[in-house]
Amino acid sequence: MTDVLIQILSGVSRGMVLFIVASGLTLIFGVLRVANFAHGSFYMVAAFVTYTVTRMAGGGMPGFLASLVIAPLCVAALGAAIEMLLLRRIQHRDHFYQLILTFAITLIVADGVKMIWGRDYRSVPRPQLLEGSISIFGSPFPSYYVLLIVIGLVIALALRLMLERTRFGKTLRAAVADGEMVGALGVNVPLLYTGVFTLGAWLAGLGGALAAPVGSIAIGIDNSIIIESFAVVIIGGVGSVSGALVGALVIGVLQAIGIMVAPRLAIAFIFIALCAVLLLRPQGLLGRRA
Amino acid sequence: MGWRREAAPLLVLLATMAALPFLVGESDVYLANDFLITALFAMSFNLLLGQAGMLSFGHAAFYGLGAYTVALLYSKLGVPIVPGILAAPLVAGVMALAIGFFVVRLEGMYFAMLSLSFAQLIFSVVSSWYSFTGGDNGLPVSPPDWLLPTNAYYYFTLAVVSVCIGLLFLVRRSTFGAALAAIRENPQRAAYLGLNVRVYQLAAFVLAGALAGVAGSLRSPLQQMAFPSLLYWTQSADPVLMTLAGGVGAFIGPIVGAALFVLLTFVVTSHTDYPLFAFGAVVLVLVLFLPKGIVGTVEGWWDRRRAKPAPATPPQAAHAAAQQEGSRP
Amino acid sequence: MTDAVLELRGVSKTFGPFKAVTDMSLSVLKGEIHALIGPNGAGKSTLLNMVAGGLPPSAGEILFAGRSIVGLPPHQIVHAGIARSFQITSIFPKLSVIENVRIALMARQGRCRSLFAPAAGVMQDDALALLEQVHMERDLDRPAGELAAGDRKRLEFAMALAGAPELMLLDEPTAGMSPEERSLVTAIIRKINATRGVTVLFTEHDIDMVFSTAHRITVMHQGSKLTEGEPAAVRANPRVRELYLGEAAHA
Amino acid sequence: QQPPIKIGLTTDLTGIAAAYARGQVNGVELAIAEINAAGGIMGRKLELLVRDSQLRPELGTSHTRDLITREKVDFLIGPDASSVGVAVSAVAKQYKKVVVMTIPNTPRLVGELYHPHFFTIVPSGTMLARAMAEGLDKKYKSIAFIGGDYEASHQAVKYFGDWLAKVNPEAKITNTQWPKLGEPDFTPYITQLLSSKPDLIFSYLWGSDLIAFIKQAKSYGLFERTKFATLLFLDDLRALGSEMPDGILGQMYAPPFGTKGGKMDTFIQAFNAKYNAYPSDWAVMAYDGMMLLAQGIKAANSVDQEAVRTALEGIKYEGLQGGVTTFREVDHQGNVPSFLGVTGKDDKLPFKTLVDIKRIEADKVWPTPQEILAERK
Amino acid sequence: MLECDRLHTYYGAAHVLFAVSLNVAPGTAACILGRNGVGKSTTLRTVMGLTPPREGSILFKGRRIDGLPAYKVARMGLGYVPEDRRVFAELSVEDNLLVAERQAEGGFGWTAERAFEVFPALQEFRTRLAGFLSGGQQQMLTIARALMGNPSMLLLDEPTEGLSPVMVKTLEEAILSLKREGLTMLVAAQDMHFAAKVADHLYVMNRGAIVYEGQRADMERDAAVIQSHLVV
Ligand SMILES: Nc1ncnc2c1ncn2[C@@H]1O[C@H](COP(=O)(O)OP(=O)(O)OP(=O)(O)O)[C@@H](O)[C@H]1O
Ligand SMILES: Nc1ncnc2c1ncn2[C@@H]1O[C@H](COP(=O)(O)OP(=O)(O)OP(=O)(O)O)[C@@H](O)[C@H]1O
Ligand SMILES: [Mg+2]
Ligand SMILES: [Mg+2]
Repeated sequence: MTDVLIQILSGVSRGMVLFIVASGLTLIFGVLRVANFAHGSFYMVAAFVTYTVTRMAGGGMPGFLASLVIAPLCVAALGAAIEMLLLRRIQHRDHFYQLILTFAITLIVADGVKMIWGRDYRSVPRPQLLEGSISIFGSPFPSYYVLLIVIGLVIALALRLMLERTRFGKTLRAAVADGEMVGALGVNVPLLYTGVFTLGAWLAGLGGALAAPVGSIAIGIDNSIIIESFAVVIIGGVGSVSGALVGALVIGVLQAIGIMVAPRLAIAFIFIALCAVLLLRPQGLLGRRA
Repeated sequence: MGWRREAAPLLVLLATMAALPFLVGESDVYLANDFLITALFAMSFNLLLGQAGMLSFGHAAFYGLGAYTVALLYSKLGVPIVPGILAAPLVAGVMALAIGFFVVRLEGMYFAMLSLSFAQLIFSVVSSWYSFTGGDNGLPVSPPDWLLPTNAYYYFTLAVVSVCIGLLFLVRRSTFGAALAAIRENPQRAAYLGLNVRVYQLAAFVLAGALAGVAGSLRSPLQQMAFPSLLYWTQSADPVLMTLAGGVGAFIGPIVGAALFVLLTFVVTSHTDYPLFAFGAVVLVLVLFLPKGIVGTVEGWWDRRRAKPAPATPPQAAHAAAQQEGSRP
Repeated sequence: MTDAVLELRGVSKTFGPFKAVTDMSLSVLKGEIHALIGPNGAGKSTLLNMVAGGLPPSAGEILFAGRSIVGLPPHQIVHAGIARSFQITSIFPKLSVIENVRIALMARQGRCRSLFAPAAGVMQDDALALLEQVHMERDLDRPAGELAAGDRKRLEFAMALAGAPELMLLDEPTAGMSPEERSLVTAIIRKINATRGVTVLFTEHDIDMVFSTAHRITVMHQGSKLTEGEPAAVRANPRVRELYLGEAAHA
Repeated sequence: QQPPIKIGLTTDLTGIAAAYARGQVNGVELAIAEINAAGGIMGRKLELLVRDSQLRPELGTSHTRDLITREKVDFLIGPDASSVGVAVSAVAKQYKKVVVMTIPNTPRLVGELYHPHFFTIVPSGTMLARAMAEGLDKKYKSIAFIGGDYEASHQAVKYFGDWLAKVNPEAKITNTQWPKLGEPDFTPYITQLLSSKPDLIFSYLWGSDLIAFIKQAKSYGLFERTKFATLLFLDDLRALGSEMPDGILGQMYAPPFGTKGGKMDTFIQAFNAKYNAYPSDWAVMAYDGMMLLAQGIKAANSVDQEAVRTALEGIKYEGLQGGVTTFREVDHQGNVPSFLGVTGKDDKLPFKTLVDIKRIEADKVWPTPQEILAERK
Repeated sequence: MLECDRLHTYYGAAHVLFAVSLNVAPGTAACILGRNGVGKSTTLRTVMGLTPPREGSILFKGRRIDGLPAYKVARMGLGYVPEDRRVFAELSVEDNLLVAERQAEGGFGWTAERAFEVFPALQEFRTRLAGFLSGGQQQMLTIARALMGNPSMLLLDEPTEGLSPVMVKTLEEAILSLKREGLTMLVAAQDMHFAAKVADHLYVMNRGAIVYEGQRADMERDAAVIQSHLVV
């Protein structure tokens, strides 16, 4: 029984990283309607920056905290630059073009990372304090995962409040539907878009920085995270932060439980979930019907 | 747009491709063969995107199924390549019918994601069913001796691809094609004009799937292997990129896109240490500076050059302006 | 009751707790021009939309030529002989004006099913004739999306005319048009009704147009029928004057 | 001036196996530099042409064909991923070009896809899996397995199990886990593995997957609770640095530290001088592959494919790893060893290495010619 | 308040406005009449900065605004009611107003509550998604929304389209009362009667140019001329 509980909890912690990354994507995708393939690249770059920062600051707590601040900021700056210099120029064209533009960016970033950090894969140590585990009904559960769960929940709450309750959030939603009209009401729409894109990138960066000490940092992690993030966004309902949370947890937990029940399906798991959700509830679990 | 204008470049291209083996070396013919297959793949995709407005992100599934149909028939039943290539569109088409039945219920990005998911499911089956498909290292195919020489297989491909593209040409200009265009523009309106939108979309999906199957079936004898990576999602991204880079709106857009991509991939992976960077940079420039894709932009430029100067100010406007001047307070 | 082409019996539509249409019954007689008027939000568009198959009614029956059409998808309803136009114009923005009309004609006649028959020139003459009728022959090759609002509206009307429907549902067909175009559309409605016997059910806020064109008028208010009858009688109805025309009852 | 002898190398410099490809290219380059410095072969210099197949078999085919037909390369040296290896081998077969493989090791290459111009100096998947079973202490009875969900790893567990039944019949594989390649989160698998309380876990994870697994398993105390045996590349040791737990049983292809003294030390120094890095297994095998090919050309005294093929078939090559490399007739598998050891600190290196290294010779574990022939049916 | 001088506007290569000049004095309402497609909407869009003119100048409160992005124009106190409604369909009525809320220089103290007073129908549906409103309700919402920006001048593009006669009357009164409060207005319309009720100054457009200009007082006298521009 505790096995199952631990299994679920580890699913939740994995889901949280996914959620943090996907929440950024759901903002960008849902709010700006940009299918941002480069989101995975943001994640990857943040992981590599984390590697550099922790190496320079030493493996301990200061290095970890510094990377948690610096890596997402670097990526946010990268995101802002991409939005202002590139995406903005094709804003008025068909959304397909944003898709290939961001796809091109993923390629450029992938090799850019190679140029800066080389082809080797890397590892970032966890700070001593978070290295161990706590005990849950006698079974060990890594304390780092507890931290992940807490941060994920905080982000979820903050984002939700921002979108649903604030005027900023509402303006954002209006701007998606009709940017020109919102502009005619006195809102600086380009700035708004840049802001959202930057925030989305920052979230991807935060996810990357948080994930770095748990996994390995390698070329190609952009690829796997982007598909999973899109899946989370769609499963949860495009544009819905709570949906992204639910989607990420569903994927995390079902995967954790799923491999106990049907291990052979693990490789296709996420797509089975996607098919099921899209067929039964096309607008996503918490999405609004168009 | 007149049909001559669309057909002319096709015929020029066909003539060039037919003459190619006399002009260039074996390796280039091989590359051209690669291009022909890729072009058909992209063209079949553009029946969905360009004509019907359906952004499928799982088109590689049908491409890969075509490739595996040939390989499986060959290695399991000993069926030679040519009948295999005839069977491929049937297998891919039937699969497209089954998947299409579900996916055409959705629109836009949801449609894209569902087609992606189905494709990935097929991919996982193909790549992990070792005993049947050979798993991730692929399934070998040996073309018969008469198809083994590079030129022989090249002409074979050219013939098949020409027929398929001819078919697509007819479909695009058909009444069916016109209905797809209307559905792309405004599906709701199309339904209220009496079109059964889902059925038309499904038909397009099946046709595109079958033709992608043909492209795939030509691929495995060329590589002498069918690989699961032919069904992977990154492979599905290829026709999207090619089509958009070449020009969605133009019939030969995907062909141009395919030529560019095949060549570019080859060049960057031969000559640079950072091929993705070079490739991405080229795509980036294309997107930023050629808003309608290569073909669309060239056409626009051509039209503007040939257009007569637009009629200037309408007569009474000039007069009105003058009157304005006088009456200003 | 016998010669009603369209008959609604106790039709209702609720959106959540909100009742948009309540227990509406309506008969549109064969060959008549029937106007549906009422204040904004009375439920007129919702009603037309239910007839056209866009919204399932929450309750009630809708009969067309004696046959229930509830639950049929829009395209089947079209083939049964009902054409519609939209209040907020709905056209194919990137297709040219003439292609818009041609596709309407081809779809209506079921001529879109051939994979290989070339579309070029199909029903070109009929399309031209329709566009001439609405005086748009000068705009044939312009992308429809570039038209000014009023011109789009006329195009929309031409598309509804395409394929000789038996019943036309027109949702504010002349809104946003200049007086001149307005009278043009009105004249066409009268003409097809007179010469081809097309039945028309339309909504409109231009009262002059309504009272001069309609044979019969149904007035809706808050989802149900306020009154129904000949134009003169409706015009004289004090409730209509108060609630819809905004004329003080005593004036 | 004689025209150079051209060597074609198609490898995956892009994609998840890029680090290995880099090591491979460096190894070949170093060998060629040394050969050329010594005056080349038959008075001709060697020239290397590298192409990036991006882990895409179809690109591997195109490039290899292009190298043969346009660039007119004389010989091919092996690619990186097995799937590309399969594709390259097929082209070599069609054009009857000698190819020496230095990384791909799917058993299909020596089995059903074998052709006479193919040579390999990589221990095949079969050999590695059997060597692992061979080298394990008999005290491990209950064994759990984890490996990426792809062909090589499924084959590995099969060959491992078969061999185990021979050498340690009491041992059983009690639990198998198949995370997908590139899985970022292994915790569900870790808890699963632990819940079956095995004596030993045999892992066929590698590269970034292995690193992620080890880091995540550490917080669950997996390495204290059970013995862990895994396929291990030098790149993994380097990436993990001091994070690598001690006492893990590692199986390696051709670790530079696995062979003491002799040519290996010179090689390590030369490599370090040229690339400012410690060589990986891949660099060792690539260097050996190139040197061996050169010796074959020299012996044939010609670049004729058949002559060189014959020369290679009879070659006796003294490589970096000590011993004499030869190819056997049935499948042109080189008699290369593999290594098994326990992770621990080496004072001379900035990362952990293997201590107590056991060298397992090929002839102990390679499939018999009968087995090979049976597979080709 | 607003001075447009010889504006030329293009959609891509299509030349749509030809030397359009017009003036609106503070506190007055000007009306642009014209058939379909003559360029009324384009004129308003040009003023608003949505389709910037290629030639000509626009002064608002004495400051150049041509070439400014729309949001800056709006912040200077210009409100815009577009022709095809463009409500934010997925936001509630209330939120539509909230998004537009803005204190601008020289505003008139509009709040959601006051807007609801003018359009009681909206009050009833304040939590409904705007996309579900009837056509006429949406039209009211766009006007209310423009007022929320507290503009000192309002551009109205066919504000009566789709409104029932009773609503048209309400709207006329609302416009007159706004004018009394000092709000300046430029209205595009089809309908002579409506124009006659609200406008102090009248412009008639044809084929992209202003072809007639007159005061309210002149209207009756020039009825025939005006009429001649409104038919082909
Ligand atoms: N999907 C929906 N959800 C909720 N309410 C709706 C929906 N559709 C329409 N309504 C409401 O139903 C009522 C009737 O709307 P309808 O569009 O039929 O009015 P109408 O009579 O056509 O008005 P108008 O003359 O302004 O076009 C309105 O109050 C509208 O807000
Ligand atoms: N996006 C566009 N691209 C090209 N031409 C356009 C575009 N929008 C409008 N036009 C053209 O500009 C001219 C003026 O259009 P505008 O919308 O200003 O007319 P309008 O007077 O408002 O007409 P209506 O009364 O029908 O709304 C028309 O001929 C129209 O076809
Ligand atoms: Mg309505
Ligand atoms: Mg207008």
